[in-house]
Amino acid sequence: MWDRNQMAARAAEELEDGWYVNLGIGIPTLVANYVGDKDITLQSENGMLGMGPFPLEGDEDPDLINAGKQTITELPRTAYFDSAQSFGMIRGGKIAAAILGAMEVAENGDLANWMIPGKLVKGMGGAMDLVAGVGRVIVVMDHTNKHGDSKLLKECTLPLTGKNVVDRIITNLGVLDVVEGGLKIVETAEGVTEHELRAATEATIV
Amino acid sequence: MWDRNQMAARAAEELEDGWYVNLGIGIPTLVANYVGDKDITLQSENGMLGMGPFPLEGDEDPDLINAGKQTITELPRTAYFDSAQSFGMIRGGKIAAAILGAMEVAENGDLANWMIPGKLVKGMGGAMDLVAGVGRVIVVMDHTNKHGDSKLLKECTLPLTGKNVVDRIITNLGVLDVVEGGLKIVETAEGVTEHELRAATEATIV
Amino acid sequence: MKKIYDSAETALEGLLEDGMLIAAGGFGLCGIPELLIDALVESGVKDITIASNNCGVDGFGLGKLLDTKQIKKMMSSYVGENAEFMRQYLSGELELEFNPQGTLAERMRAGGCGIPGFYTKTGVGTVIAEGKDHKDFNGETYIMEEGIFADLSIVKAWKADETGNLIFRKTARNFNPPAAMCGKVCVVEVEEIVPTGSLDPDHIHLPGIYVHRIIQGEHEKRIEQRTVRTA
Amino acid sequence: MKKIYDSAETALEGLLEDGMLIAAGGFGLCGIPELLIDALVESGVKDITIASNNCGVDGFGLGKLLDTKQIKKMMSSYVGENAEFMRQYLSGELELEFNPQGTLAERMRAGGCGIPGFYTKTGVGTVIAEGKDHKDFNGETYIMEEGIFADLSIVKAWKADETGNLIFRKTARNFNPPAAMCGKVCVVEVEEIVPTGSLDPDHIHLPGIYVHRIIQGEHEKRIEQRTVRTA
Repeated sequence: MWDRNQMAARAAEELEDGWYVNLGIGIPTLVANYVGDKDITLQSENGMLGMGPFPLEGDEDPDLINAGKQTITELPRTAYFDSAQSFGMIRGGKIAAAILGAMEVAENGDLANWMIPGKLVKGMGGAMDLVAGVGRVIVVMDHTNKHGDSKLLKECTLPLTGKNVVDRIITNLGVLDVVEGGLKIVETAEGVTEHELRAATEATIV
Repeated sequence: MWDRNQMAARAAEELEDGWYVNLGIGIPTLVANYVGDKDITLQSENGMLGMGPFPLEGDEDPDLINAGKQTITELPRTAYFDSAQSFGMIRGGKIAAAILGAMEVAENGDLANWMIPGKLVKGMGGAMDLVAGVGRVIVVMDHTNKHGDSKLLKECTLPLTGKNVVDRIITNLGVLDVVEGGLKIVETAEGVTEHELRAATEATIV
Repeated sequence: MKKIYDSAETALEGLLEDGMLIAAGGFGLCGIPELLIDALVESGVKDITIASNNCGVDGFGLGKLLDTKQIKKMMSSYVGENAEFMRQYLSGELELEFNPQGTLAERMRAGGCGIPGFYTKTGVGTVIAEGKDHKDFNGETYIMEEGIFADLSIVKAWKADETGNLIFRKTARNFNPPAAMCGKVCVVEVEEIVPTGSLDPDHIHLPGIYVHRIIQGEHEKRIEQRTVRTA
Repeated sequence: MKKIYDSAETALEGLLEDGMLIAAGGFGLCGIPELLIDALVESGVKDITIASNNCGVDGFGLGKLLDTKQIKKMMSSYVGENAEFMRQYLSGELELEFNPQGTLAERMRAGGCGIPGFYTKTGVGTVIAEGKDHKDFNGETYIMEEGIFADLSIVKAWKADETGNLIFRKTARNFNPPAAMCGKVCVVEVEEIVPTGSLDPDHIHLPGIYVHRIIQGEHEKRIEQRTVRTA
C-alpha cells in the first residue's frame, strides 16, 4: 500500500519532459517533489507559470500565492498573467495534464470533487475548467473514504465536476485507467494484490 | 464652404475633455491638430492608446505605426496592447467616439466605406468594429463625390460597413444629424445657405 | 480629466445604489481592493450582487460585507474556508451563483469586450450547464455563458500613473484586469500613483481607458496561508 | 525541452502540409514574421489558408506567397494597397474571407482559449453577417463568430527567453499574441534570445507555454508609410 508520498511519486512518473502541468491541492501538490530532472513547468491557475517552492521564513510575499492561497516563490522562467489569460490557456488545451484530488470517480470517468449538498460547499474553483480543458486528467486520492467505502464508483452520487473527464486514477492501492466499459488495472501498489484492489473497488473492473 | 482643415476643426469641436477617440484615415487624421487644450487620448486600433504626432526626420521607428501604417510617436501617457485587447475596448464601448471617412451615408445612419464591388476592394479593416462599438460615430467627408452626386443618400448602394450606426455627419457644406425620419441640419458651413445644402443632398432632410 | 481622488469614500461618491452589481478583483485575499471594500461597508449600500472569485475570509476582505448583510447575491467559484459565506448560503440568506473560475474570469472579460455570450466546454454535464444553451461544434458539446456587465468595478493595482495606466504585481494581478474591464465605472486603489510618463508603455498591464477613478493608500495585504520551507 | 532552432527552415521542419491553415502575426509590415515567411516560400508548401490581417505588400511579407501562388485562401480585414492581392481576388484566383479586424483578432484569441464561438455586434446588417447565427441579447442583435484553430502559428516578437516567454515592442505586438495562441504549433522569430531569468516575469507579454519553437535572426523591418513632421 502506498502512502501519500509514494502516491505522489507514482503520479510524477506520469509527467513528460517539457510539459506544462497543473497540480491540485493536497497530495497532488506533493508531486512537485518527485519530478526529478524532467523539465516540468507548473501552472498556478491564479495567474502564474513556473511556480517555485514555498519561500524561506521571512521571504513570504502576500502578492505571490498559489491557487491554494499558500505563499510560494518564483523561478527564472516564471511569467505572470491575469485570470482570463490563465483559464484561456487551460480551456485552450495548452496545459498537458492536471493532477487533482477527488471525492468520487465513476467508471465512465465522471469526477466529483467540489461539494456535498447541504453539508460541505467548497466550490469548484478552477477544477471544472481544468478537467474540461487540459490534455490529460489524473486523479490522485485514497481508494476508500474514511468509512472504508470505495471512492471508485459505478456512478457518482455527488454533483459532478466533469463528465467523462478522468483518464487515470492513482490511489493508495494502485493505478487504474478509465477505458471502454469500466476501469482497467494498470498496476497494484507494493504489497497489494489484484484481488484486494478489486475487493476495495465498487466500479466495474474490466 | 469648408476646406479639409475647416472640416477637421469643426469635427474637433465634437470631442469632449477626457474622451478616448479613434480617428480614421484621411480628413479625420487632421482632427488631432484642432483639439486645443482638451484632454483627448487617441487610440490607434493596431494596439496603442496615446498616439503622438509624426516623428521628426530620422526618428521613424518601424515598430511604431498607426492604423494607416504611418510612422508615429508615443506620448507620456502611451500604452501598448495587442489587437484582441484593442478591439475588446472598441467593441466594449470604451472608446467615446470615432471620426471616420465615408463613401456613402444613408438617412437612417447606414454607412458604406469599405468596398466598391468588382472595382475597389479595400477591406473594412477596423471600421466595422468601430461603428458597432464606439459611443458616437461621426462621419467627416465631402458632401458630394467627384461627379457632383450627393454622398448623403436615401439608401446606400455600396456594401455596408454598419447599419444605423452614424450619429453625425460633417461635410464641406455643413453638419447634419441622423434623426427619426432622416437627416436634420445642425448648421451650415460659412457661405453655404440651407437651400444650397438641401439641393446638394439626396437624403431626406427633416 | 482628473482621475485621482483623495479617499475611497470620495472615489465612490455618486456611484453606489442599492441592488447594484459590483465586479471585484482579487483572488482569496491576494490583490483585493481592501480600501474600497471598507468604504462599501461604511456606505451602507445594500442588496448588492458581487461578482468575485471568493468572498474574502471571515471578517476580512469581502467577508466584511457578509457580516453586515449587505450582499444579496455572490457570483463566485469558491466558498471554502469562509464559514460565514457557507452558513449564509446553506441557510438561504444569501444567493450564490456558482461560476467555474475560468468561466467567471472569461465572463468578466467578455462583458468588457462587448461580447454578450460565448461557448465553453467547462461545466458541460454538470449542474452548471442546467438551463443554459447547448451547442455542438465539431462533434463536441459546449454551453453558452453570458458576459458580465457590472455597474461598478472595484480593483486593486500596484501602481497607476495619473491617466490610470495600471501595473499589477505578481499573482496579485489575477481577476483585477477582467473585473476592471467589465464595469460601467471602474475605481482602482493602488499602492503608488506615479507621474504620467514614468511607466514604460510596453509594461502597462491595463490601459487607463478602463480606469475612471484612482486612490492611493496603505494596504494590510493579509496572507491567508503562510507556508514556508526549511532551508 | 529545447525550443531554440538554428534557422527558419529547421524550425518549420515536419510542420508543413499542403492545404494547412496558418495564423500569422503582424499588421501591415509591422511585426511580421519575415524569416518564417521566406522559409514558407522556400518550402513550396501550397494551397495554404492564411489568417492574417493583411497580406503584406506587393513583393514583401506575405505578398511573396501571393507571387508564388502558394495561398489558396486569405482570412483578412484589409486588402488595400496590395495590388496583387486585389487582382488575384477580383480574378477569382484567390479566395478571400473578409473578417472585420476586431473579429479576426478575437477569433484567434478564442481559438487559443478553447472558445469555439462568441457573439459580437460587429458586422450585423452587413454582408459579414450573411449565413451566420443571429441571437438577441437585451434587445440587441448579435452574430456568432467562430474561434480559429490553426495548424500552425508564425509570429514575430522582440525578445524571447529560452523557455519561449515573449516580449513585443510597441505596435509590433498587434496580432502576434492572438495568432500565437490559436495554433496547434507556434513558431516564433525574435530579434534576440536572452537567457531564461533575464526577463521580469511581470513584463512578459506572452508566456512560453504558447511557444514551441524559436529562432533568432536579422529583420529588415520595412516601413510602409514613412511620415515625418517638420520640427
